[in-house]
Amino acid sequence: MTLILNEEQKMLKDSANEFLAMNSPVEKFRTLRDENYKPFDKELWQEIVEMGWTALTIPEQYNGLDFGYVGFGQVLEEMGKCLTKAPLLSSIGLCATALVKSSNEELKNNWIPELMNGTKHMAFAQDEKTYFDPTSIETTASESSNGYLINGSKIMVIDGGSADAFIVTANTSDNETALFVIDSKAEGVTIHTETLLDAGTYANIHFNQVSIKNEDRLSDKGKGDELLNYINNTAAICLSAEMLGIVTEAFDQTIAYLQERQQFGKRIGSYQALQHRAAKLFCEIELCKSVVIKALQALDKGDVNIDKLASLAKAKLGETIKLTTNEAIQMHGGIGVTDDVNIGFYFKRARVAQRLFGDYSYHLDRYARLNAY
Amino acid sequence: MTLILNEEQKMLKDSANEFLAMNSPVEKFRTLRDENYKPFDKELWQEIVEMGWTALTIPEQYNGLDFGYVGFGQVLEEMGKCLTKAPLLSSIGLCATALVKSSNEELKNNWIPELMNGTKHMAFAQDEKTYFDPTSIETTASESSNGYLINGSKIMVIDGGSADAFIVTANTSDNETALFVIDSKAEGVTIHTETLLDAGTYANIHFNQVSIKNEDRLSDKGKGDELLNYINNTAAICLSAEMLGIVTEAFDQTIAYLQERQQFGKRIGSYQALQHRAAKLFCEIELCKSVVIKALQALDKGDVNIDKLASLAKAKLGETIKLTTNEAIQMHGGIGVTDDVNIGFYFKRARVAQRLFGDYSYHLDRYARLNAY
Amino acid sequence: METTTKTNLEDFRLETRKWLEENCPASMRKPVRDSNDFFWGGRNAQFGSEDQKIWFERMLEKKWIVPYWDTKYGGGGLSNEENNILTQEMARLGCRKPIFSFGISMLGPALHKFASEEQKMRFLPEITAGKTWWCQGYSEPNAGSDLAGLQTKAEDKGDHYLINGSKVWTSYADKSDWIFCLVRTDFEAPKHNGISFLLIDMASEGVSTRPIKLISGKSPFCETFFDNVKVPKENLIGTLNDGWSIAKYLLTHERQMIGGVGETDIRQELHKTAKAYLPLQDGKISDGVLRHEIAVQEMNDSIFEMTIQRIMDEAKTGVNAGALSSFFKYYGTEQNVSRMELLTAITGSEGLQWEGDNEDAKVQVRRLCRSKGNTIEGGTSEIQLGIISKRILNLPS
Amino acid sequence: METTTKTNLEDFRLETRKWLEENCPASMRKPVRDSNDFFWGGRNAQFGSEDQKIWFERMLEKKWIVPYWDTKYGGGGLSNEENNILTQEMARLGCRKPIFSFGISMLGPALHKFASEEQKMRFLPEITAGKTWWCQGYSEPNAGSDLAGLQTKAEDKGDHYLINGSKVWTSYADKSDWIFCLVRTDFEAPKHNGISFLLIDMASEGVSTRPIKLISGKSPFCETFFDNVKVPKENLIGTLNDGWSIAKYLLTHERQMIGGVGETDIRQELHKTAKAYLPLQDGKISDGVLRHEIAVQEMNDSIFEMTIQRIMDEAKTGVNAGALSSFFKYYGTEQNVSRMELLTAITGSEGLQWEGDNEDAKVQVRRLCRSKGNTIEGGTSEIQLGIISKRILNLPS
Repeated sequence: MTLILNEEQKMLKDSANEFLAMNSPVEKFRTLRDENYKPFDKELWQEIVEMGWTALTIPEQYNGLDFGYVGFGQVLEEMGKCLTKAPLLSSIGLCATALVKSSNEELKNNWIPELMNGTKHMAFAQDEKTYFDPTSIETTASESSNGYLINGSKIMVIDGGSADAFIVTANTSDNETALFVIDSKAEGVTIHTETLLDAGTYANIHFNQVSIKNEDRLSDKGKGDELLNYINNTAAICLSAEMLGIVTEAFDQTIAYLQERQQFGKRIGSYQALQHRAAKLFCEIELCKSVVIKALQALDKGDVNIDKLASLAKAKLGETIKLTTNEAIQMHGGIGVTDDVNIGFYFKRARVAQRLFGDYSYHLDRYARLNAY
Repeated sequence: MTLILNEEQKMLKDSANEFLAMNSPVEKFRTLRDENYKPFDKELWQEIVEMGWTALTIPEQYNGLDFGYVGFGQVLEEMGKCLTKAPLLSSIGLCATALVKSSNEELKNNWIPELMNGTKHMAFAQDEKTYFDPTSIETTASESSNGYLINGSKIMVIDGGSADAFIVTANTSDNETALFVIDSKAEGVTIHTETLLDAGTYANIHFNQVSIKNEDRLSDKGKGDELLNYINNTAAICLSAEMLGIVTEAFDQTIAYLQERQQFGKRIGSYQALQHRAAKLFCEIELCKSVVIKALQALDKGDVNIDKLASLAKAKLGETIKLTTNEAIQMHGGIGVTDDVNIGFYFKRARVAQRLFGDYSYHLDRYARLNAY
Repeated sequence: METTTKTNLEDFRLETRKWLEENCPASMRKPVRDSNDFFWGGRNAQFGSEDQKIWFERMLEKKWIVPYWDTKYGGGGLSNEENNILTQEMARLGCRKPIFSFGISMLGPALHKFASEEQKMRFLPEITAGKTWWCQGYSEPNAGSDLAGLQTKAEDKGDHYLINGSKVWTSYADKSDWIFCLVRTDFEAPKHNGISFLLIDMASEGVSTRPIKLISGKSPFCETFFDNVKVPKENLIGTLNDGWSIAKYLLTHERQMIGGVGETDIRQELHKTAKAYLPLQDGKISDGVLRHEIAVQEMNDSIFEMTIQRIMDEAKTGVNAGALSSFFKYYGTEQNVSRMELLTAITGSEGLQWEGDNEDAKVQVRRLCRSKGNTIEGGTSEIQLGIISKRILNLPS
Repeated sequence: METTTKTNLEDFRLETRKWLEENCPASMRKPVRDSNDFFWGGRNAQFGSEDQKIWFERMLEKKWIVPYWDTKYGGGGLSNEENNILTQEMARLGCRKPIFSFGISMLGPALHKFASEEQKMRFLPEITAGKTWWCQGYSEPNAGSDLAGLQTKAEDKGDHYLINGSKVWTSYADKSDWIFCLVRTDFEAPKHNGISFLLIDMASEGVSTRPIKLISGKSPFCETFFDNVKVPKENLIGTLNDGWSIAKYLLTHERQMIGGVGETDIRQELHKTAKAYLPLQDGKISDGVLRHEIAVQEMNDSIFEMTIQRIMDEAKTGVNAGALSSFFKYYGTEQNVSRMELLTAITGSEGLQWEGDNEDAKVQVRRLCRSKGNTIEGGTSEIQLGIISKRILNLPS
């Protein structure tokens, strides 16, 4: 398999690029932020649905486009460039993926069409601690007469403030990881949203004796860990694709600045120390491009190495996005630390993306563990 | 206490510098190497004794100069600059230090005068594995009728090929670390020397049922670990001083080369990328200077933080010596990898010095452990 | 300067300690949380608390607002040794500075070295009395690192200069009474030779300011505009067209201020924070990558502190540490930045909270953002590395 | 080039596989340990073993010494697809190359692109027959990275050029039959415009060589001296004074060769070596710092491999990957160097043995030393970063 896009994937990428340049330039991100951190623009979301992006990863049997994650990743990369806000990653990349992968046909039939047509969106609730540790779960699901009682708290739930339902990880009475679909308006659910560094809103959710039915259990007996691992691989890879967009855009803006900005009578891009640093960034970004497409392809073909590739991608992107956004600000100089220009937005989004679904050190350690050292 | 040399220490440093420039320039190192890796020059060693360097750290009660480790470190730093070979670190820095610190008056009286006047030299035998791990000892000292029987193997013994005796770490029957003085000609001792990357000879020593007397035990009951730890702190700090000499000399030679070498019609020191790298090296070396003098002072005043300072010094010097010698070769370009110039000697000596008494990762980990994290 | 015997100094220490213990209010011995805890002085001086007022006034009466300046300027006239003792004793008790003033830390040294006696008598007593809030006007929009490329012009109009142009990164310009400024007085000369050092009353007609918002949020920085501002000629400090000498002198001071200081608490707390936030295994931080990075940060932080001490000690023996201010500025700010990054990684999701109830988290995340400016302001890291390579290492141009 | 259908290609694969299995001696399928395991050809060709001779002669008969060159030059005339299949099948069986030849890898491409048909017919068949051992003469003492600053001069003497000067880093010059050289033919022109590309018989009167010793010990490198050497004019390749175009073309080839390849075994073995040498805890390398560094190295090694594949794939679709050879050269050699450093750290005292019985250790330590040259030869890392910044990123001069 070659590590390049095919014609259809290229066309999708180009159309996403054009669409977002028109409908969601970075200034849109600034506007949403200045409107008291508005989570996302509902009109834009509906247009995204019409572009078909919510159907890309959905198999044909659920009326999706079955276009695959490589294509989906191209869209996310372009959204990363524009810092576009929309529940595409959370509702489709995470929750629809989880639904498709599960064997609960009722939940699938109930939810997949609504997620695809964008009338509802779902959020994935797994984090409980300040650091990422998906398998150590304190939220409990105790069996009741006709289902489960859920108790516990989740944090960092992307797009959780406006979601219609959550997929929630919990520990069952027989100490097994299980995933449940819980309506956001169910009794006992309290949602508190927080604005993070990237001007995004994330939900902290408390479940107090929330009663759900047996049919709302998404994961089969004994299969919870596997499903959760699959979702987190998908999440890490899709987010890496978005991060690649952030990296390339921050880099391109910086190169453009180096080409035009004058200091001491010369364009600053002519200073050798900056040239070498830019060239080193270029090399790291070339590596990022490769690992992202490789990992996206692995999702599409069900590669057995998916665990390693997901960690490679997220670790490498985590390392490079930090380096790139720091260099971008430093090379912009004083203006780079003002709110007047956009480069700081990339730095801020980068720091949150680094943390989500495991940071650099989490994935580097996981990569080593997967290689048994 | 100020972090600078006093007048006497400055004078000692200057005189060491002058003496070595005259009697032990780097070409001398090349000659020794080309003479089939000759360990050291006995005439030079006798001159060193006459300079008083073997008496610097010895208290007055043993007829030493009681000048302290700060002064001793200045001599080692100057020797590092010239890559001088002599058993000063092994016999005085390690073994005489161990003797002075012990309470075995007989061994002290027997050995300290001979080590000081240079007629004999001693070597310290502790390493057993490829990595540094001084407290995990497989060499055994089993009690016999009138003393101990020593069995086991030691490696990486500095100046061990020509030493008259060894201080050896071993595990006693009651599973305690103890240090013994063993004559190199004792029955059951076999010595095999190896030449390492730095053209230095190091001994692998095998002890087969070597019988020693009770009086040859250097460490008191229950005090072996403490004494060993003290010696290794001293060793790490003294070697850091020597490494500082290597670092500063390699750096100075590189700066001189940057100032004179022409490429593309300009002196290469005018290229900004090299300037910035040189400036960064300068900063790291400034840090090295501070930690070395601080750690040497701590030896002299019996500072309670000596463990931390020893690890700080060896870790920082280990990091910086690697960076500096690599940059030195790279900045010298093609000629830097030929045997015709001397800069490669510094790189080679650096790699061995990095390993001795614990490398960068050993001491960084130890520093973290000492800080309880 | 009079020499003081050791006995006298010991007496001075005891007296000082006693006086501070009796006169410094308890609340003025608590660590400063932010700039609001400082008294800034000036025409419209406002005290944040009664204790702050008491403390300032007692120190003023004692002439210890600037204890080491000459008494004729309202200083305390203390010798170096005495001043060191006062500093040590204040640190021992944790006493806050009675006032935070760029007049003392930055303009003062320049006036001492370059101003006429008349000018000193005019401006220094106002500083020691806390009556003037000074800000600095060096950088200009688009000038960036090329400070000497400044374009704000001062035209000679006989008895006054006419100023037009603008300055950026002027801290607290919106609250200041006066600004010390670099202006261009000769457009023909090579760029370093046409600059002069001018003092401008911010109340002058034609001066206006606009606050600058940073990625960390609100900031004390302003843009300051000069639109046909008249400045009396006697406000020129030093020689006409030789203002660059004063600028260089002051920049050396500024670098030392930005590089070295003020983060001691975080330095010591890094691994403690890590242990509080991250899971442990056998008493070790189980995240091996972060543990490694923390150890490197703490290693370099603590050795950098030793290095400041060593170089200060050397300076006392007469070794010229001037060019080393670039090393302090470069290394200190790079360490600040990496420390904030590490703290953010350690505190995970909590360390990313921009809005909400967690005040500590909000302060921390803004400090992360603000730290990005440290390696830019006061001469970028690149400028400092250039200075080190040319002035210390003598590498060719 | 004839097009081949898929069925034909599948047949070709099977035939090739069969032929290789039947004709490649078992000892020629073992990994190459060092340069002595290669056959180098040339006037004084010496085979290291009977199997080596058999293997070379069978491949020669099959015209597979250079399978993708035209048959009129003694090549195999294979299409790209067929050649890829042959390469794959040889790799599958682990077959060694029948000959190691700079004539094939470096001079050949230059002759194909720049030489006259007459010159091609004269030199290429000698290469495909393994009869000429070629070395290259680019660098000069003191020239270093400034390759175009070369001073070896070729004076026009009517029917021949008279060569005086010297070259350095000429690999195997002491064993080679011919050298391809850059010489200065115009001292007045700008430096890039006075260089020509000349082929010189090493047996010519006035040619001498001196081996160069490296920090890693003996090396194939020599200095080569030209003292009034006469070279017939027909040995000039391409246009007089336009040799720099050929040099640039060849350098791109060389960079790709140095950067990417040959270390696969070590790449995969790094963490295995670490587990063999270092203590483990719960199955993890307990030295957390080294474990971190190993993971970073392996992460970048494996992603760099993906990147080579991606860029090759892109090149096949017509994307010009020319300038990217600098990226390959830079990144690949930096990875080599850091990998050797890491291996040295992992193997501790054993990894430092210079003399003694441990052959593996001795090879490893010399490779550490030799790797230091990787980021210098074939254009330093600094030169590559400069090319990336100018040609790819379009940063100004």
